[in-house]
Amino acid sequence: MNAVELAPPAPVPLVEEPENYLSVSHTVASWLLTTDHKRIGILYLYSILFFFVIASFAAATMRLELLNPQGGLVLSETYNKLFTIHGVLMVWFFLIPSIPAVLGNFIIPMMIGARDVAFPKLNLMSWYIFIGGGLFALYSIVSGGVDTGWTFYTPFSSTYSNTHVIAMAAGVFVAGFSTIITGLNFIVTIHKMRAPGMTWFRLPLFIWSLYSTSVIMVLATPVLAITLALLSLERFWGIGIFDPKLGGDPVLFQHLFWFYSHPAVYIMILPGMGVISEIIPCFARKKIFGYHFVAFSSVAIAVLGFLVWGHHMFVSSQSVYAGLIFSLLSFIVSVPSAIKVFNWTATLYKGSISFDTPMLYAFGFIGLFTIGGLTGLFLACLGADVHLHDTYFVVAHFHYIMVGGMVMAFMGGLHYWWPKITGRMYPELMGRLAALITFIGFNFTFFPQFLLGYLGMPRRYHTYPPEFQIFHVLSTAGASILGVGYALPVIYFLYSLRNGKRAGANPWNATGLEWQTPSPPPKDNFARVPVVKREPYDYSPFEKERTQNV
Amino acid sequence: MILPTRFYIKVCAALFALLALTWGLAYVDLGSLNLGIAMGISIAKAVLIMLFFMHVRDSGRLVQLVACAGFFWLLILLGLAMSDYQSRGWVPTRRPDLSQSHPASKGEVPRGL
Amino acid sequence: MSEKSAAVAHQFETIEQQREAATLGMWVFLATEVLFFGGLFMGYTYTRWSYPYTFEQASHHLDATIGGINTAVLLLSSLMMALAVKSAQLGKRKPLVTYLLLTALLGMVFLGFKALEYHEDYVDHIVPGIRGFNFEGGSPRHAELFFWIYFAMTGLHAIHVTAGIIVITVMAVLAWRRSFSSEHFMSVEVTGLYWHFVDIVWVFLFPLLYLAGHR
Amino acid sequence: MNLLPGQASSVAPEVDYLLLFLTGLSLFFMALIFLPLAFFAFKYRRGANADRTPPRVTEWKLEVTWTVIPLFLMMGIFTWGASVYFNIERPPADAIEINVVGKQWMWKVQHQEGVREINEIHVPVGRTVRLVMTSQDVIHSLFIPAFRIKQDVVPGKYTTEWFNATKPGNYHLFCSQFCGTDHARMIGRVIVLGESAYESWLASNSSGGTLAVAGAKLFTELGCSGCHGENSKVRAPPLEGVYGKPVPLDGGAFQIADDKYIRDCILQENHVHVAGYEPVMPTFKGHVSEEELMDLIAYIKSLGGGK
Repeated sequence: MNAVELAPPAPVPLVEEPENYLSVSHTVASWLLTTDHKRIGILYLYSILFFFVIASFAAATMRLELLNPQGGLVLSETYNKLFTIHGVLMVWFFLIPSIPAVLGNFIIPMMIGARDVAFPKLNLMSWYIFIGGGLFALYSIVSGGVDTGWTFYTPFSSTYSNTHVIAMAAGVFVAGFSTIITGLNFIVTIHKMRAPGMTWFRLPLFIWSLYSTSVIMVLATPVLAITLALLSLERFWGIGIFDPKLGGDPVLFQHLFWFYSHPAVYIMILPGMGVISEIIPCFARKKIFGYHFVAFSSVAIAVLGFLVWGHHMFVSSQSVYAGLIFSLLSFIVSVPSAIKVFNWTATLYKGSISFDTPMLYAFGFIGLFTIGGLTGLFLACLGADVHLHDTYFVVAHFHYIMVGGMVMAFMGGLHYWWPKITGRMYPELMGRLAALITFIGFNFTFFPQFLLGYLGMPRRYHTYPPEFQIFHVLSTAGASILGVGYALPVIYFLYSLRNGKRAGANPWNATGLEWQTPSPPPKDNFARVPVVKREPYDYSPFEKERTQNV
Repeated sequence: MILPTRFYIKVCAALFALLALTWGLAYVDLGSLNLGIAMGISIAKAVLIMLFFMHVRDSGRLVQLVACAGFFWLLILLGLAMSDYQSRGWVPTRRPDLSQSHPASKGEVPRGL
Repeated sequence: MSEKSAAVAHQFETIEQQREAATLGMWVFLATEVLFFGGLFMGYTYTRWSYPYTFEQASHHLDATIGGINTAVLLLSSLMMALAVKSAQLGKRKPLVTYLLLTALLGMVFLGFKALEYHEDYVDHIVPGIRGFNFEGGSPRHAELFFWIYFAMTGLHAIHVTAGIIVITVMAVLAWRRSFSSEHFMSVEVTGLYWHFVDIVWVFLFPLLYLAGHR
Repeated sequence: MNLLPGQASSVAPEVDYLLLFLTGLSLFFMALIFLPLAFFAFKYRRGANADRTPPRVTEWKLEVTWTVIPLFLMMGIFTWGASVYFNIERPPADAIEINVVGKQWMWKVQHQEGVREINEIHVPVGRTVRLVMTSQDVIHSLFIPAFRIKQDVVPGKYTTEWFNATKPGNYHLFCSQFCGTDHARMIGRVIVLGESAYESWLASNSSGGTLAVAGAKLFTELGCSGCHGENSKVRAPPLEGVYGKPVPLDGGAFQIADDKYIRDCILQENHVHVAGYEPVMPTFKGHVSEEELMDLIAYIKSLGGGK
C-alpha cells in the first residue's frame, strides 16, 4: 500500500474543496522530500507500523512456544533471537517514536499555532536517519538475528555471543540520533514558535508532556549512543572496559545502559499521558482538574526519571547503600504519576461523559496504567525486588505500562485526531468493539504473568517447570484476543480512508487550535496566525449543551 | 551587545594564564589535591569561554539554563554511579568481624583519585 | 501574511525569532554532546577510580608538551572564532573571512600535532591492541585500558574538530560569496558555538589525560 | 495452587509479609481510583440528568492531600523494604561456606569437605549456609524462589548469598540473568536434608580430601611453593596467617587479603605492589580454573588467619 494512493481521487465536489496538505501534490517525491511536519508524521506512522508487525510476529511465536513446558516449537537459540527482536523493535522502532514522531510531529505545530516545526529540513532528516537505523536492524535480523536481549548485557553481548550484535547496536545507535533530532526540534518549536497570546499556562497538556519527553530524549539518548559505541569497540577490538578478565566491569555497562533506559521508559509513557490529558477533558466536556499540577508533574517525571536507574540493578552486585538511594528515589518518582491519575479521575466529576472510542481507550489507559504503576512499587521496594527481579512479574509490569498504557494512548490519540489527519471519520461502532477486545485481551494475556512472577518463573525462559503451564496457556489465549484487538483498527482505518464519513473541522467540538483548521488542514495550517485569548480546555461556551442534558 | 576586540584578547590572555597554571601545578606533588585543582582550573576556563566567547552572559535565561543542563546531567551520571562503586565495601557482606578493621576491601585503594 | 525579508524561513515570523531558534537549537545540541562525551568521562572515572596507580604511570607516558601546545592552539582558535563572529555581527566581510580561515588553520595545526603525537605513541609501543604493546610500571593490562580510553576520547574529539574545520571552511566560502549580512549571520554564530564547545571538551581532556597525578 | 511458593527459608516469611502488604495496598489504590471512575462515568454520562453546577472545591487542597499521603506511604514501604533487604544482604557470622561456580549453562558446587556436585546443592536444615559464587564466563544469577533470594553471579568477583533452610525438601534453583543459549536449562535443585541425613550424605560422598588438601596439592604443582614455601630463596610475602589481614602496600595504603585480593594477585600480573617486595609475581591466567582458584583460596585460608 504505497503512500501515493493514500489521497483518494475525490469525487467531483459540488464546491471546490480547499487545497489541503494531502491534495497539494501526489507525486512520490512530494512525500519523500517533504518538509511538511504533517506528511513527516504520516511517513513515521507507516514506518513504525511496519516494525510493529514484525515485532508482533516475534511475540506471537514466543507465546506459542511457551504453550508447553518443553517448548519445542523453536530451538532455544531462535527463541532468544525472537525475544531480542521483539524487545529491540518494539522499544526503539515502535514505542519511542510512536506518539512523539507520529502524533507529535502532526499536532504540535498546529496546537501552538505555528506553520511548521522550527527546523523542517532537520525533521525530514530525522525520518531518514530512523529508516537508516531500521535498515541496520533489519540487516542484523535477516542475517541471523541477535540473541542478547534488548539490554545487550556484557560480557555476554561483547565476548560470548556469536550473533550480529554490532549490526544491531549500529541500528539502535543511528535510530537514537533520529530521536535526539526530534526532541531538539520540539524543544525549540515549543519555546520559540508559539502563537501570540499562547503563554505557557495556555498550552494544552499534550504540549507539556511532549516538551518533557523531548527534554528526556535530548539528555538521555546520547549516553545510549556512546554506550553502544563502547560495546561495539569492546566486541570488535576487545578494549576490556566491560570485560572483567581485562580489568573492566560488566556492572559499568549496566550503569551506562540503565542511565539511558530508565528515562527511555518515561520517553515512552509521558506522551501517552499527554494524549489522555487531551482526550478526557474533551469527552467529559469539562476543564481538566488541576491543570498546573498535571503540567508540572510531567516536568517532574522528566527530571526525577534520571535519578532512579539503579532499581534495575538491586541484585547485580551493586552496593547495598546505592540500592537504598535508588529505591528511595524510585518511590519519589512514582508520586507525579499518581498525581496525574488522581487528576484525570477528578476531571470526570460533574462532566458530561460520552463513550466514544478515544474515551474508551482513555479509560483503558487509566485502568491498566494504574495497575502498571502500582506493580512498579513492588519492584522499587528492595525487599520485594530480590524475589521478583528478572521474573515474569517484571515482564507483566512493563507490559502493563507500555502496552496497557502507551499503546492504548497511541490508539486513543490516533482515533481522536484521525478526522483531523485524514478528514474522514473511522466507523464508531467498530472502534468501540476494537477497544473492548484490546482491553479484555490485554488483561487476559498479562495478568497471569503477575502470578508467574510471584511463583518465581524467570524471564527469557523457553522451557520451564510444568507447574507454570496453566498460566502460560491462559496468557497465550489472551494474546490471540489481543492480536485481534490490534488487527481491527488497521482494517477499519484503511477502510475509512476511502469511504469513511467526511469529518468536519471539529467533529468532537474540542477546544484547541488544531481543531480550528479545516480537516485535513492546509499545507501552512493557519491562513492567519491565530491569537490565543482563552485558557485551554475551556468548555464553557459549550455550557448550554452540557447543562440542558440534551 | 558587541564586546570590544581588546576585551576578547584579555579573555584569551586569562585562558593562557590558566593553562600555564595547570601546567605548572602538574609538576608539584599535591597528592589527591592535584586532580581537584586541575578540575577547578578547567572549570574556570570553560566558564570563561562560555560566558564571553559563547555570549552566554548576555543571552536569555533560557540559553543559560540549557548551557548548564548538560553539565548538571553529566554530574548526575557520574555522581550516582560512583556512589555505587564508592560504597561497595561499606556493608560487611563478608564476615562482619573481617571488615571492621578496614573499610575498603576491594582492588587497589583509591589513593590519588 | 506580514511582509518578511527573503532571509526569514517560511515558518518563522521575524528574523529575530529565527536567530533565537537557531541559537537555542545549537545549545540543546551542545547539551547532547556534553552527555555524548559524558559516557566516555564515566568510563574514565571508573577506570581511574579502580586503578589509580597504573593510571598515573600510564599518563606520564604521554607527551604533555604537545598536549599543552595543542591546548594553546585551540584556545587561540577560539579567540579567532570569537572575533569572526564579532565581525559577522558588524557585517564586515573581509575580517570575517580572514578570522574564519585562521580558525580553520589553527584547527588543522591542532590535528597535525595530534597526528604527530599518535605517531610518537605508535613508535613508543603504547598504542593498545596493535603490535607489541609493552609497558612497564603498574600492570600492563590496566595501562592498556587507560590507552584505550585515551585514544577513544581524543579520537572522538579529533572527529569533532575535523567536522568543525569543514563547517568553518564552508562558512568562510559562503562569507566570501557575500551571503551573510549584519542581521542574517546566524550560521556563523552557530558554528562559533560549536567550535567553542569543542575547545571546552579539550580543556577538560588535557588535564585528565596528560596530567593525571603529578609528573 | 497458592499465590507464593512455599516458605522454606528464614527470610521467606519477612518477604512474604512485604509482598502481601504491597498486594493489599495496590488493591486499595485500585479501588480508590476505579470506583470513583466507574461511579462518575455512570452518574455523569452524557444525557443523564445530574447536578452539573461547576464544583467550588479549592484545587490545591485536594492536590496536596493526594501528594503528601502517597509520599508518606511510600517512605513507609521504602523503610520496610530496606530493612528486609538488609537482612537478605548481610549473612550471619557462623555459616557453612559452599563455593558455587556458574558456567555457561551449569552450576558447579564445591563443599568445603571436598564434595563436588553439578546443578545440585545438598544443605542441612536449620543451619545458615553462605554461597560464595563466581562465574567462569558471563553474568548468571542464582535464584531460589522458595528461599526468596537471588544474587547475580558476576565474573571477575565473588558475590555472596545466604539462606537458612527451615523445611527439608527439594526446591527449584534457577539462573535468572540471561546467559545465552541454554539459559532456560541452567536450572537445578536445592536438597535440604535433616542434620543426620546431611552428615551421612557428606560422609558417603566425600571421596577426595577437603578443598584445602586439594589446594595444597595445587600449591606445589603450580610452583607457588617455589617462592612462597618456607625454604625458598626468592623473597616473597609469607602466606601463613595472611588471609583476612590487612596487607601493607607500597605507597602507604593497605588492603584486606580477602578472596578477591588473592584471586587478583594470582590472575593479574603485578596487580598490587606489596611493601618491601618486588612486583615480580607472574600471572597464572589461563593456567588455573575457577574451581582450582577456590581450592587455592581454601588452602591459604587453612594456613591460619581470619578463619
